[in-house]
Amino acid sequence: MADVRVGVFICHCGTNIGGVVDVPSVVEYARALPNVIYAENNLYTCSEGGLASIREKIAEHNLNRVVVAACTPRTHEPLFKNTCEDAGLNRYLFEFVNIREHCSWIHMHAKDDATEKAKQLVAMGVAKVQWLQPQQEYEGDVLKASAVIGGGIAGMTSALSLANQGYEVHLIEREKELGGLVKSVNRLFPTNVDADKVITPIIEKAKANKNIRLHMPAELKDVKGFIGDFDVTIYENGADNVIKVGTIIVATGAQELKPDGFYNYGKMDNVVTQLDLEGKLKQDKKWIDDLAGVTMINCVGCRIPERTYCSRFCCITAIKNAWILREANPKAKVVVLHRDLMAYGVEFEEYYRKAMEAGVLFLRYNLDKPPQIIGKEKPEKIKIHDELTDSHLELPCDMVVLTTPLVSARDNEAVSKMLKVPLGDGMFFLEAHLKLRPVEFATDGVYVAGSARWPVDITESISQGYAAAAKAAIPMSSGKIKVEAITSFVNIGECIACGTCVLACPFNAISVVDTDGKMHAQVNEAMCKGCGTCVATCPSGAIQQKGCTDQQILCMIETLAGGL
Amino acid sequence: MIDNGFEPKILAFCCNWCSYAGADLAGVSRLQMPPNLRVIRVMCSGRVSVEWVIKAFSSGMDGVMVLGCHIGDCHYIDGNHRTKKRFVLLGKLLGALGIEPDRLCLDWVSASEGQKFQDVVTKFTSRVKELGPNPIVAA
Amino acid sequence: MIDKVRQIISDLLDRGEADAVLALANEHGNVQPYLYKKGDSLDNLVLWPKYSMGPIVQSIQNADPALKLAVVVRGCDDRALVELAKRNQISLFNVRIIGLACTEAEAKECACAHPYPRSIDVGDKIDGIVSSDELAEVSGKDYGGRLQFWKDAFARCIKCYGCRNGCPLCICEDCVLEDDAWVKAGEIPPPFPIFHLIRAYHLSDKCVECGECQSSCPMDIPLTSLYAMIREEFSGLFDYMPGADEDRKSPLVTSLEEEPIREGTA
Amino acid sequence: MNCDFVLTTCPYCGCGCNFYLQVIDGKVVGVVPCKTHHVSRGTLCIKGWSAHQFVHNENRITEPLIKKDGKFEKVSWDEALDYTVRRMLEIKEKSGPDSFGFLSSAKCTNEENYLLMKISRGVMGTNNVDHCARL
Repeated sequence: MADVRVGVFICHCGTNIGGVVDVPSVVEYARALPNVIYAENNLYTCSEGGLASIREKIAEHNLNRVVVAACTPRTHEPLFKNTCEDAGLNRYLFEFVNIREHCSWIHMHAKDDATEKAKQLVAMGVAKVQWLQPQQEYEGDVLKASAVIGGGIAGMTSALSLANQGYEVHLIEREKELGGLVKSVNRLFPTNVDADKVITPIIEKAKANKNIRLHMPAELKDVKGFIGDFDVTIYENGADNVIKVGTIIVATGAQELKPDGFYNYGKMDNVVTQLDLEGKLKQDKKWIDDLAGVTMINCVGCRIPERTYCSRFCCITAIKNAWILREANPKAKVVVLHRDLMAYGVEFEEYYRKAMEAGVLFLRYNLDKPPQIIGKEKPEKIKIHDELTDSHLELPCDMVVLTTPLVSARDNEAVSKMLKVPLGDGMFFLEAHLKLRPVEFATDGVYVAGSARWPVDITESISQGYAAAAKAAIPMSSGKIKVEAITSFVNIGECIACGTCVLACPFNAISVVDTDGKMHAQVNEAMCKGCGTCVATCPSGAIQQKGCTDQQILCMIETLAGGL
Repeated sequence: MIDNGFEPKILAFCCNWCSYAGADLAGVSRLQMPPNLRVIRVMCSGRVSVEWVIKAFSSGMDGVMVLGCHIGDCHYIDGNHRTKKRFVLLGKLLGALGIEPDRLCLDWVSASEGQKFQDVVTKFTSRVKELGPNPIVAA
Repeated sequence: MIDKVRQIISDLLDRGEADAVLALANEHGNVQPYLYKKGDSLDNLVLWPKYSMGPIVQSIQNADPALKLAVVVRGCDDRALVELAKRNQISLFNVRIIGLACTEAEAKECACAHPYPRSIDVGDKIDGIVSSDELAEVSGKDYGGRLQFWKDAFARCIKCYGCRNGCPLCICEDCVLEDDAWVKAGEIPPPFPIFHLIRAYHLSDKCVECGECQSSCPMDIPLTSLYAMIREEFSGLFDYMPGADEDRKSPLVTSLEEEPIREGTA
Repeated sequence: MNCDFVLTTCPYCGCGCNFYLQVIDGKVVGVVPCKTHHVSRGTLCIKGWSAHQFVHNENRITEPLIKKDGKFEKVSWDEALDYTVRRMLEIKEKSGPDSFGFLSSAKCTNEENYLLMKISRGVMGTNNVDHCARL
C-alpha cells in the first residue's frame, strides 16, 4: 500500500470505556499494527481537546488515515469526519471502531475479554482503513421548479407555499376544476362554515398566482430522472408535454368508499353515503322538514378484516351532518349508530357534546347484530339492537346515511410505479418514516401530502401541504444536492453487462450503457442511495461500493480469523 | 451456557439502520452478552455478499450472523428481500456440503429491539458452542 | 436419428435459412465442434460425445452478430443458451435451435434430470435420471459424513479451473477465484470450501446440469453430484428452473413480491 | 466469417494433452479440450487451458533484439546470431565451459532439444543442459 500513515485515537469516554477496557494496553497493541505511525488514548475524543489533538497529530505526523475507537459511528462519525476534513485530510480516509456500545457496555463483568475484543476490533478497523480511498462527494444541480400532482386542498397549499417562495410550480390536476373532495362538501366541521367559503378563495389564489402554471385537465403519464432533474410527462390538450422540475409533491388525495353490498346501498332509495348527503344539503334544505327520522350507520366498510384501518374523521362528519339535520328539523329522530366514536381533541369533543345537547341520539351497535332497514323501495323503519340495554328498538327512519371511509385513489398503483415509490397498507402511499420523515418518500426529491398518504381532514391536509412544500424547498433553495460518497461504481473492464445489478437495485439507479463499443453497467450517482445490494449480486465484483469494497471487508475477516 | 472450554469465534454483519442500531440500544441499556461476537457494519444487509460468509467459514469463523431490518422496514425499500433469499439458500448449500446450517444465523432486529439483539446473540453463541469448533478448519 | 439431423442441416443451409450450422464432426478419428457451411459434406457429422455449445455460440456471435446461425443442441445446451441470452451475452434472435433429445445411455452419462430441449426436432423425450447412486450415497450421510466426503474429494483439486472454463455459464470477464483477496495464488489444493462453494453459489441460479464441470475435471471430483444437490436445494426454495424461460428473472435478484420463497421452507 | 477448430498438442509439458484451438477469422479465441483424445479425455491442466494466450499477446517477442545502451533494438537474424556466437566463445575462453547452462523448452520439438544438447556438450563442452518439461 502506497505509504499509508495511520493514526489511532482510542477513547476512555470517562469510565464508560476506560472502566472496562484497559485502554492503554489497547493503544500499545495498536502501535504494533501495520502502518500505524501514531496511537494515543484520550479521556474524551469527542471533546474540543480530543478533536484538537486529532488535528494536531494529523499535521505533526503527516497522517493520511485516521481510526477512532470510541462510541457509535451513528452519532459521532460526522463529527470526527469533519475534524479530519478541517485538518486537510479527505473525510473518507476515516474508520470508526465501536468499543463502547458494542464492547465495554455489554461486557462489564468480563474486562479481559472486553479488552481482547477491543484490540481485535481496532485491528479490524486498522486493516480496513489501509484500503480506504479519498472520495469526492457528487454534487448535482437542483432545478428551482416543482411539480405538484393533485389540485386538492393539500396540493394547492403546497403549490401556493412554494410559489410564494418564488419557485416555479406546475400544478397538475386530472379533473376539470381544482378543489378535490372539499368541492363536494356542504359545511366544514368544527365551525360549520360553508365549504365553498373556504375552498373558493384558495382556488382563486392558485389560479391568480403568477408562479403557478396550471395543467388542467392533465393526466400524469411518466416520470423519469432523479432529484434536481425530473422529466414529468403529462397528457394535456391532446398532446404529451414534458415538464422539467427539481422536486415532485404527490397530493393525489383519496376517494370515498361506495359501500356496494352493505345495507342495500345502491339497491334502495334514500340509502346514501355521507358525501351523497353533503351533495343533497348543498342544493336545498326543504326536504328535511318532512323527515320523520334519519339513522346514520358509522364504520361501514372499515375496521373489518378486508379493510382494517379507521378513517379517522368520518365520525366527526357524521356528527356534523346529524346536528345540521336535527337543527333544521327538531322533530326528526336523528340517530347515529357507531362502533366507537372518534372525537379526539378539544373542538371535536365540544362538537360531540353540542350535537347530543341538540338531541342527536348516539347508540352503540355491534357487527354481529347489525341494524336492519325495514322498507320496500325506501327505508321506513330501522330495527336496532342497543348493546347497553341489550334490547331491540324500532325507530321511524325514512333515510339511512352510511358513513364510509376514504380509500386510496384508484390510480395510486400506476403513479407509484412511475415515481418508483412504495405503497403501504390499503394501497396508500408509504412515507419514508412515520415519525422522522412523514412527508417524504425514501426516493429523494419526491414528497407526499394529504389523503394520498392516509385519510386526513382539511386541517391536517393543509399542515401536511405546508410541510411537504417546506421539505421540497430545501434542495431547491440551495440549488445543489450533495450525495454522500458511499455510492457504487463500476470497473468497466471487468463488467460484462449481464444486467444482474440493474435488476437488483431497489432504486433503478443502474443502467447498461455503451462506452465506445464496450457495453457495461453505469451507476447514476444522484439516484444511488449507497445500499450496496447490487455489489452483492455481482459475481465478478465488477461493481463495488465506495467505503465498502470486497477488499476492505475481506481484510477485516482475515484479521479477525488470523487474530484469534 | 455449556462450558466445555471452547470459545467460538462469531462474526456478525449488521445493517447501519436497524440491527447495528439495535446493537447500540442493547449497549445503551447495558444488556450483557457473551464477548465472542465481532460486528462488521454495512449500510444494508443487502450488501452482505454470500461470498464474504463463505470466506469467513473458510477462514475459521465458528458462526456467522447476518442481521438486517425486518422485511418491509428496510431503509432501502427491499434491499433485505435479497438478503433473505440469499442466506436461506446459503444455509441449504452449507448443509449440502456438510457444514451445519445452524452455524449461519439470518435474523431481523429493528433499531428499537435491543432486547432481541441480546437474545439472538446469546442464543446463537451457545448454539455454536454446542456445535463445537468449525469442522472445516479443524483436523 | 443422425440422418434426420443431416436432413435438417442441409435443408437449412440450402434454403438459406441459416448461413452456418454448428454441430459436431468426426475428423481423423477425433470428434470436434464443426461449423458447417452451405456445400460442406455432412458425412462426418456425429452427435456424440457432446460438446458445450453455449460458449461457442457466444464467440461466433461476438465475431459476427448478424450471422444467421443454426445449432444442434441437447437439453442442456438449449437451457444454457437461454441463460446466456438472459444475461445479454448472446441474442437468440439470429439463432435457430435444432433440438436433439438424449437417449437413455446419454442421459445416464451426466445423470441428467431433463435430457431434452424445449422443442424437440430429433429423438424422443425420455424421463430424466432423478438420482445417481453416488448422489444417493452422499445425501444419505449426516453432516460430518458429507463434510468428510467433500473434503476428501476436493483435496484432489489441482485448481486447473477446468470446471469453470468448461462451464457454459461461468461468464465473468474477471473471475473472483483468480483474485488474491479471495483465493491466494499458489495454494494447491485451494482452501476448502471457499473455491468450490463460491462457484456453486454463483451457479445455483444458472446451472443447466450439462455435466461439463465434471467432464472437464482431470481429478474426477464428483461435481455432477455436487451440482445435483445444489439444484435440488435451489428448486426446493424457488419455483424456478434455470434455462426454462428467457423472461423469468433469477429469484436471487428480484424482491420477495416478484419471486417469493416457497411456503414452509424459509 | 469462418470458425475452425484445429486439433493440436499442448506445448507446455510432456503429457501430450490434445485440444482444439478455436480460430475465428485467423485469430485464436479459445481452447476446447478434445473429449475423444485417449490421453486427456476432455480435461486439461491450468497451463493447457491458457496455453493459447501467448499467441496474440502484445508482449510477445517477434523479432531478434539486441540491447544497445539500455534499449532493445531490432536487428537482423545474421547480426543477432553473429553477436551471440562471438560472445559465447569469448565467455567460454574467459570463464571456461562450465560457466554456461542451457535450458531447452517444451515448446521446441525433440529434434531442436537434441541440437541444443549437442551445442552444450559438443561445442561448449559442458553438461549443464536441462529442460523445463522434464515431468
